[in-house]
Amino acid sequence: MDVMPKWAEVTLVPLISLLLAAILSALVILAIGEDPVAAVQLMVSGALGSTYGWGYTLYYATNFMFTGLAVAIAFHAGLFNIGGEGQAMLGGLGVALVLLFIPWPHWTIALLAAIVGSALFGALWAAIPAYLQAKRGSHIVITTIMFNFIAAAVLNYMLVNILRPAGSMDPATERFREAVHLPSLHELLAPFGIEFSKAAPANVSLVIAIIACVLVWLLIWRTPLGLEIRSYGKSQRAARYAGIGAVRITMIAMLISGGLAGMMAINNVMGEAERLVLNAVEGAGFIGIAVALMGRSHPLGVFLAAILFGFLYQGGAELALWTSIPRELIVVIQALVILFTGALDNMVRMPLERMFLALRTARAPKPERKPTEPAE
Amino acid sequence: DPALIFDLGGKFDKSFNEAAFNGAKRWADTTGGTFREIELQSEAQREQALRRFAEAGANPIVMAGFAFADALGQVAADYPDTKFTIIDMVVDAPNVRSVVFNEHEGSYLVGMMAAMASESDTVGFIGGMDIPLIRKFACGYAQGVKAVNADATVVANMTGTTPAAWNDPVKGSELTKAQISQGADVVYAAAGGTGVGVLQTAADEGILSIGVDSNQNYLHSGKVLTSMMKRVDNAVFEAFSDGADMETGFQVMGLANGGVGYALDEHNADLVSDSMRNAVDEASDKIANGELVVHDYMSDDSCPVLNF
Amino acid sequence: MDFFALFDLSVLDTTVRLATPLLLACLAGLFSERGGIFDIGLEGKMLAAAFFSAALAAMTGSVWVGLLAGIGASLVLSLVHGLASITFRGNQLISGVAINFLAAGLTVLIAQSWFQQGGRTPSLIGGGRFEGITLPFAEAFSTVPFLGPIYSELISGHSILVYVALLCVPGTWYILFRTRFGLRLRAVGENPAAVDTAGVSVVGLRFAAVGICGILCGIAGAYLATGLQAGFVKDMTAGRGFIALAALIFAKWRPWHALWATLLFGYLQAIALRPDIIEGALGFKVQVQLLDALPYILTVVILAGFVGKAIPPRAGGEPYVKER
Amino acid sequence: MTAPAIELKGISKAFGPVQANKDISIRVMPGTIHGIIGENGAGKSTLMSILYGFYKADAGEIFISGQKTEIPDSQAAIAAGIGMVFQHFKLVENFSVLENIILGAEDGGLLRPSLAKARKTLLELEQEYDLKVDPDAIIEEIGVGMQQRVEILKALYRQANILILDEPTGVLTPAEADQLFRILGRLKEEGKTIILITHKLREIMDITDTVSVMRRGEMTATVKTSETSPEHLAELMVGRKVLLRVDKTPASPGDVVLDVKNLRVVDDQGVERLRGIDLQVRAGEILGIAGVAGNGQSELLEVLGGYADGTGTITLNGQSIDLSGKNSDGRSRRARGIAHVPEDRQREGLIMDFAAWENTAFGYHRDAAYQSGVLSNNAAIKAETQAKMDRFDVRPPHPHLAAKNFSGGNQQKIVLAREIERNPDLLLVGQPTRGVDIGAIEFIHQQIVALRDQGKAILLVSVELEEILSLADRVAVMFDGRIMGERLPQQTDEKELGLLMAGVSGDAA
Ligand SMILES: Nc1ncnc2c1ncn2[C@@H]1O[C@H](COP(=O)(O)OP(=O)(O)OP(=O)(O)O)[C@@H](O)[C@H]1O
Ligand SMILES: Nc1ncnc2c1ncn2[C@@H]1O[C@H](COP(=O)(O)OP(=O)(O)OP(=O)(O)O)[C@@H](O)[C@H]1O
Ligand SMILES: [Mg+2]
Ligand SMILES: [Mg+2]
Repeated sequence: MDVMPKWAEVTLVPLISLLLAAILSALVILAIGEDPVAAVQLMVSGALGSTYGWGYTLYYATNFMFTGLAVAIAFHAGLFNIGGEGQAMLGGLGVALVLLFIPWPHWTIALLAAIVGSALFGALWAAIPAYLQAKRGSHIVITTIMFNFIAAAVLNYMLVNILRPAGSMDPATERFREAVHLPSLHELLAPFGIEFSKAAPANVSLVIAIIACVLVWLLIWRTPLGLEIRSYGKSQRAARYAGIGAVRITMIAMLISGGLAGMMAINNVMGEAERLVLNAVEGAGFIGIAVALMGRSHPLGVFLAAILFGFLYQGGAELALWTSIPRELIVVIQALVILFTGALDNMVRMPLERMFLALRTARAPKPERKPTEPAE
Repeated sequence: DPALIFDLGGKFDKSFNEAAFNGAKRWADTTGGTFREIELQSEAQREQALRRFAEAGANPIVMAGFAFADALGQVAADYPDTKFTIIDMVVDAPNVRSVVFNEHEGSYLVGMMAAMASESDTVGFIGGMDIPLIRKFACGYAQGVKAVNADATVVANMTGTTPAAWNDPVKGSELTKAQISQGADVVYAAAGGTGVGVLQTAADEGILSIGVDSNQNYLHSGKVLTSMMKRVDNAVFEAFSDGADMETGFQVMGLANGGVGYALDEHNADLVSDSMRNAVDEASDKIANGELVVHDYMSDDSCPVLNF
Repeated sequence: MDFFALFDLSVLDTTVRLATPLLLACLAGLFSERGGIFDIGLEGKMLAAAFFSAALAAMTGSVWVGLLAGIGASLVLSLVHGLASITFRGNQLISGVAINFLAAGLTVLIAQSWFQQGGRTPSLIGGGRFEGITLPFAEAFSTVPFLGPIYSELISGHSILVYVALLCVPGTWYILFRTRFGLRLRAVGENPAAVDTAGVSVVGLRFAAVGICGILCGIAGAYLATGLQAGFVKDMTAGRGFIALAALIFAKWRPWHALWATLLFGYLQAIALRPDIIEGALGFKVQVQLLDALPYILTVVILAGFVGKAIPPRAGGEPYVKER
Repeated sequence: MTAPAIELKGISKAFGPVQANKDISIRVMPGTIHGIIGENGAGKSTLMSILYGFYKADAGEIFISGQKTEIPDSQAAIAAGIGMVFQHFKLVENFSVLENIILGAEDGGLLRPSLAKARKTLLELEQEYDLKVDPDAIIEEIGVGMQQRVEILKALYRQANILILDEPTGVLTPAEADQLFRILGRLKEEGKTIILITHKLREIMDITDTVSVMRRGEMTATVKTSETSPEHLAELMVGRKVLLRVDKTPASPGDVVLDVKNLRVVDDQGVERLRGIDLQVRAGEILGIAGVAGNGQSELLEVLGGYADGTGTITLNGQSIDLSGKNSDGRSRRARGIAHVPEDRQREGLIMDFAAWENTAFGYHRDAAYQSGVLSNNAAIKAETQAKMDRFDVRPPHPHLAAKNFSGGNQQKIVLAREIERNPDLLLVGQPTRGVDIGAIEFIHQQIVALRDQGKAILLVSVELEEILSLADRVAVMFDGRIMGERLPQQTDEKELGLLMAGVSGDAA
C-alpha cells in the first residue's frame, strides 16, 4: 500500500528538498560573508522586478523547459540521459546549418525548418548512445557523457575550421540573415499594447516550449506510446511480456529526448545569439537534470521548475553584477537541488513515510490479537 | 559610472585582463570615482553583460577583447547615448571607440632581446588561442629574433583553438617543457592566463621567459627577461577619463604613441645588458619613425619568417 | 617522416605527468566501483582537492598541509556520495552529477571569498608545492646510451606523487586480489547479499571503498594543483575525472590495465600538444579536436563491445536494499 | 529437560504497511529436524531471516540454548552457531567455491593462508558428510544442486550447530532432494538442529520431528509430525477444510488448437533449455505441464507467449506462428489469439506502479477500442476495467488504485480478467495460484474451467502437482527440456509423476 498520499508525494517531497537546498545555499552565502536576505532580494528584483528581468528569466526558462523535458522523457523510459548538453550543442549546429545555407523568406518558415534541423541533429546525437544501449547494452549514462565531450570537439572543429567566416577571430558562425530574426516578447506583445523590454532575449520560442510541454504531457499520459514508454521504464520484464520492444522504446524515447534537447537551439541560437557560438548551451543540458528531478518528470513540474531555474539563473547573473558573489553560486544551488531532489530523495521521503504511516495506524483501530501458544 | 567587462580568462589573469583592470583601478585611484565590472563566464553572456550595463546607465562601457565585436555590433545601435570602447577589434558604429594595438612592433623588440639572450640560438613562442591576432604577436617576435640572428630557430606553439586556451596553465606548462626539450632557452608567452604556467615552468627549468600585456617581470624576479607591454591599461584609463563624451572612432596604439613597449624594472635589470638595451631602443626608434617596418601578420594573413 | 618522433622522450615525459592524475582518479574509481558504488563524481572530488590543496598550501606554505587538506576535501565529498548512495540508497549517478556541480561551484565561490583573485589561488612558491625529485644516480646514468636518458629524463625528476601513483598500481592489485579486504570488496560489488549473510557489513565495506576513492581522488587533485601546477585555477581538472572514468571502463576495472589505459590517454593528451610531431611522423595534419575526442571515442567503442566486452561489477550502481 | 536449541518469543516484523510476522513464538529442541510450512507470503522466510540476523525484528526475543541472544546482524547469528541456506542463494557468482566459502570467515588479513586452510577443512567436511564439490569451480558454472551444497558447506565451515534451510527442494529433482535429506539425516545424527521450510507436505511427513504452521504472519500451530496428517496440516495452513479436487465435468476435446513440433530454445548463455518439445492442445481441454521448477516449463511459456525466440514449428488452428523476428513478440501473439497469464504476476503480468485501469489495458493498449484518434480513450478503458473488476470480484473494486495496492490474490484476478475476457483461442497460464488464498484459488480454477468449457484450449504450467492433477485434463511431465511422458490424471498418481519429473521415464522400457 502506498504509505504517502499522492499530494504529499508530488508537493511535499520536492518542496522540502528545495527548502533544504535553499537553507544550505543561504549558509553558503553567509559563509562567504554576504547577506542571504539581501541576496534574495536582489535576485528577486533583478529577475522578476522588471520586464527586462522577466525577459531573461523566461529566456533561460525556455532553454530549461526543452532540456528538462528531454531528461524527463528519458526518465520515464528508465533511461538517464546526461547527454542533453551535447545534444543541445548539436541542435545548435543543426539550426546554424539550416539558417546559414538556405535563404528562408520569412521567420515562420525558418522557425519550422530550424525546429526540424535542431531536433534532427539532437536526436541523431542521442541515437548512437541509444542504439548502443539497446543493442549492445552499453551503459547509456557513460556513453552520453562521452558524447558530450565528443560533441564539444565536433562543434569546436566546425566553428574553428569550417563555419568561421574568413577574417573573423571568433570561433563562431556569421550572423543569420535579418529575415530569420525571431520576434522577441517585446515584438510579440507590442500589438496587444503590452510594454515589454526590448533588450531581453525571450522570444517566440517560449511559446514553442510551452507547446512542447503540452505535447509531451499528451504523449506520456494520453497515448499508447506513452504507456509503452512508461511501462518500459517501470518494468522491462513486464513490457517485454506485453510485446513492447526494448530496442524500439529505447530508441524512440532517446530520439524524442535528444530532439527536445536539440530544440533548445531555436531559443538560444536562433532566438538570442542569432549565430552559433562556442558553449552556446551554457550548461543548460545539465540543468535539465535538476529541472526534471525537481519537476518529478511531469511536464507541468518541468515547466514550473524551469521557471524556477530561469529565475535562479537571471537572479544569479544580477548577483554577480552588483555584488561580489560569483555567478557560481547558481551552480552550487543547482548542485544542491540535484542532490536533495535526486540522490538524497530517501532522506526526505523516509521520515515522511514514517510520519504518514504513524498517522494512519493512529487513526485505524488496532486489530484484535489472538494469543498464540508456544509449542509444548 | 563607467563599466569594464573582462573577457574569459578573468580579471586576474596577470596579463591582458589584468592590464585592463589596472587601468580602471588607476582611474579610480586618481579620480576617486567608482566603476562597475564583470567577468564573463561563457561566450554566450557577452550580449547580456553589455545590455545590462547599458540598461543600468553605465557610460562609457569598455570591453577587453576582440570577441565582443559581434555582440557590440548588435547592442551599440540600441543604446545610441551610451559610449562603448572595444579593445583589440574594430566595430564601426558612431558611439564606439575601437582601440587596436601594434602588437607586432612590441613583439619585435622582445624578439630581439630573446635572440640576444639565447645561448642555444633557439627561442620559443607559446600563443593562447590560435587566431590571427596571436599570430601577429608570433610573427613580430620571429622577425625580431631573425633580425638579431638570422640562423636562430623559433619554435612556435598555440595552446588551443577555443577561448579555453587563454586559461590553461597546465598546457602552457607542458608546451614550455616540450620547447625546452627542443632546445629553447627563452620562451615568449602570449597566452593570457595560460602564460602563468609558461612563466612558472620556465623559471622552474631555469630558462628565461618573456611576459605579455602587463608587466609580468615581478612574477619570477630575475627569471623573466622582459614583458611585452601592451598598454591596455592606458586605453582603459583614457576611455574612463574621457567619460561619457569621449571621442569615438578608430585608435591605433603603437610604438610611436607608447601603446606597446617592453618592460624594464628592478626584476630584470640584471638580465638586460646595456648593449641589449641600446640595440632594442635603437630599433624602437626606427620603428616609431617609420624607418623600420615590421610586417603585420593580419595585413595579409601570412608571415615571412615563420610557418604556422 | 619520422615515426619515432611520436615516442620522443619529451612527449613520453609529458605523458607520465599528464597520466598521473588520470591514473590516481582511475584507481579511485576502481575501488569505488569494485565495491559496487558507481562514481561519476571523480571530477568533482579532484577539483575540490585541487582547490583546497592549493589554498592551504598557499596559506601555510606547506605542500604537505595542502595535500592533507585536498584529501580531506575529497573525502568530505566522498562522504556525501556515500551518504546519498549507501545510507539513503539514492541514485548513485545523480549523486555523482550533483557532486561535480557542487565542487565546480564551491571551489570558485570559496576561492573568490578567500583570495579575491577571480576564483584562483595565489601562485605557490617554495615549499608550497611538490618539486620534481631526482632519483639516485640519474646524473651518472644519463650518459649511458638509450637507457640512460630514459632513466634520467623519463623516469627520474617527477614529483613524488607521480611515484606514489605508480606504486598504487601494484598496491591496488595486491589489496584487491591478495587480501581479505580485497576479497570482501570485490564480493560486495558483485553480490552484497552474499557479503551481508556472511556476516560482514555491506555498509562498512562500501563506505571503505568510497573512502579510499576519496583519498586517491584527493591525491590526484593535489597533484594537479601543487605538482603539475603551482596553484589552482577555476575548473582546472578540465574533464580529467571523466577521462579517468573512461580509462576505468577501458581497463575493465583492473589495476594493471588501468595503468596502461591512463598512460594511453595521457599519451593522447601529450601528443595533442604537439601537432608538429604528429604531422612530421604521419605526413599529414591531424585535427587537434580529433585528438581531444579520441579518449572518449575509444571508450564508446569499448563500451559498444566491439573490442572485448567491458563487464562492470554486477551489483554496481544498485543500492543494496534489504527491505523496502 | 534440556534447553531448546532455539526459542523465539513474541517476534514481530513489519515491512512498511505489511505485517510479515506478528508476535511469533516458537521452540526448537536440539538434535531435531523442525519443519515450517505455510502459504506463500505467510512470513516463513522473514522469520528465519530474523533469526539469522538478516532482518531486524521490530519486537521479540531470541534464546539460543537457553541464553538470551541479541542477533543484530548475521555476524552475531554465525557466532551463535546458526547457519542459513536462503531460498535464493547468496553466492558471489564469479568467485570460486573456495572463495565463497571463506568470504567473511577468513583467517587473517591475507588470502592465501585462508584459502589453504579452507581447502583442507573442505576435504574433511566432504568426507564427513558426503558433500562433494570442486573447490576451484566458479559458481556460475556449476548447477543449482551443487550451489546448494556450497551454501551448506558455507554454514558447516562456520561450525554451525543450527542449520536453517529455506525451501531447499524447490530447485531440486526428487533424487537430488533425497540425497539432501540423507545429508540432513547425517547432520541430525551429529546432534545438529535443523529447521526446514518447505511447501511440500510429503517432505514434512518424511523427515521432520516437529512442524510449525504459519498463516498470514502468524504462527497457527506447532505439532509433532507423528501426531498429524497432511490433511490436517493443509487445514492449519489455510484456515479451513481444503477441497483437494476441482469440481468439473469431463473434457470434450475438439480440434487441435496448438500444435508444437520439435520446439527448441537456447538461452543467453548458449544452453539449450528446450530440447525438442512436441505437444498438442485441443479445443476444450486443459493440458497441464508438471515438473520441477527449472526444467524448461518457464521457457515453454516464454516462447509460446512471445517473450523468447525458439526454433521448430508451431501452428495455431493450423496456421503457423513465427518463433523469431518481428512477428514473434507478445503483441503479435495476442493478435493471434494467444493470451498469457505469466508466472510472475508482479514482475511480468503487471506494472505495480500503474493504476488497475492501465493494467487492464496493458498488452492490449493498442486495440482500436481503446483509441480515439491518436490519443488513448482512457474513459473507455476505465469503464471496462470497472466492469471487469466487478465480474471478477476484485477487491477493492477501484480502477484508480495502483496494482501494488492490491493483495496477491486480487492482483492475479486483475491479470486473469485481462487475459480471459479477451476470449482467446489459447490461454497460457503459469502458476495461476501461487501465493493466492484458497478462496481465490477456487475462483481462479473455476474461471479456467469455464474457459475450457467454452471450447478454448488451455496450457497450464504449475509446480503444484495437486493443482495439475485436479485441474488438468491431460498431464505432460517435463524434465531437462524434454517431455518425459503424458498421463491422464485419473490414471496416474503423484508417485508416478514424481519419477517422470526426476527424469526416470516410465515409457522407456
Ligand atoms: N509489495 C507491497 N507493497 C505495498 N503494499 C502491499 C504489498 N504487498 C501487499 N501489500 C498490501 O498488504 C495487503 C495485504 O497483502 P497480502 O498480499 O498479504 O494479502 P493477503 O491477505 O495475502 O491477500 P490474498 O489472499 O488476496 O493474497 C494488501 O491489501 C496490500 O494493500
Ligand atoms: N524485503 C522485503 N521488503 C518488503 N516486504 C517484504 C520483504 N520481504 C518480504 N516481504 C513481505 O513480507 C511478507 C512475508 O514474506 P516472506 O518472504 O517471509 O513469506 P514466505 O512465507 O517466505 O513466502 P514464500 O513461501 O513465498 O517464500 C510478504 O507479504 C512479503 O511481500
Ligand atoms: Mg520465503
Ligand atoms: Mg497473499
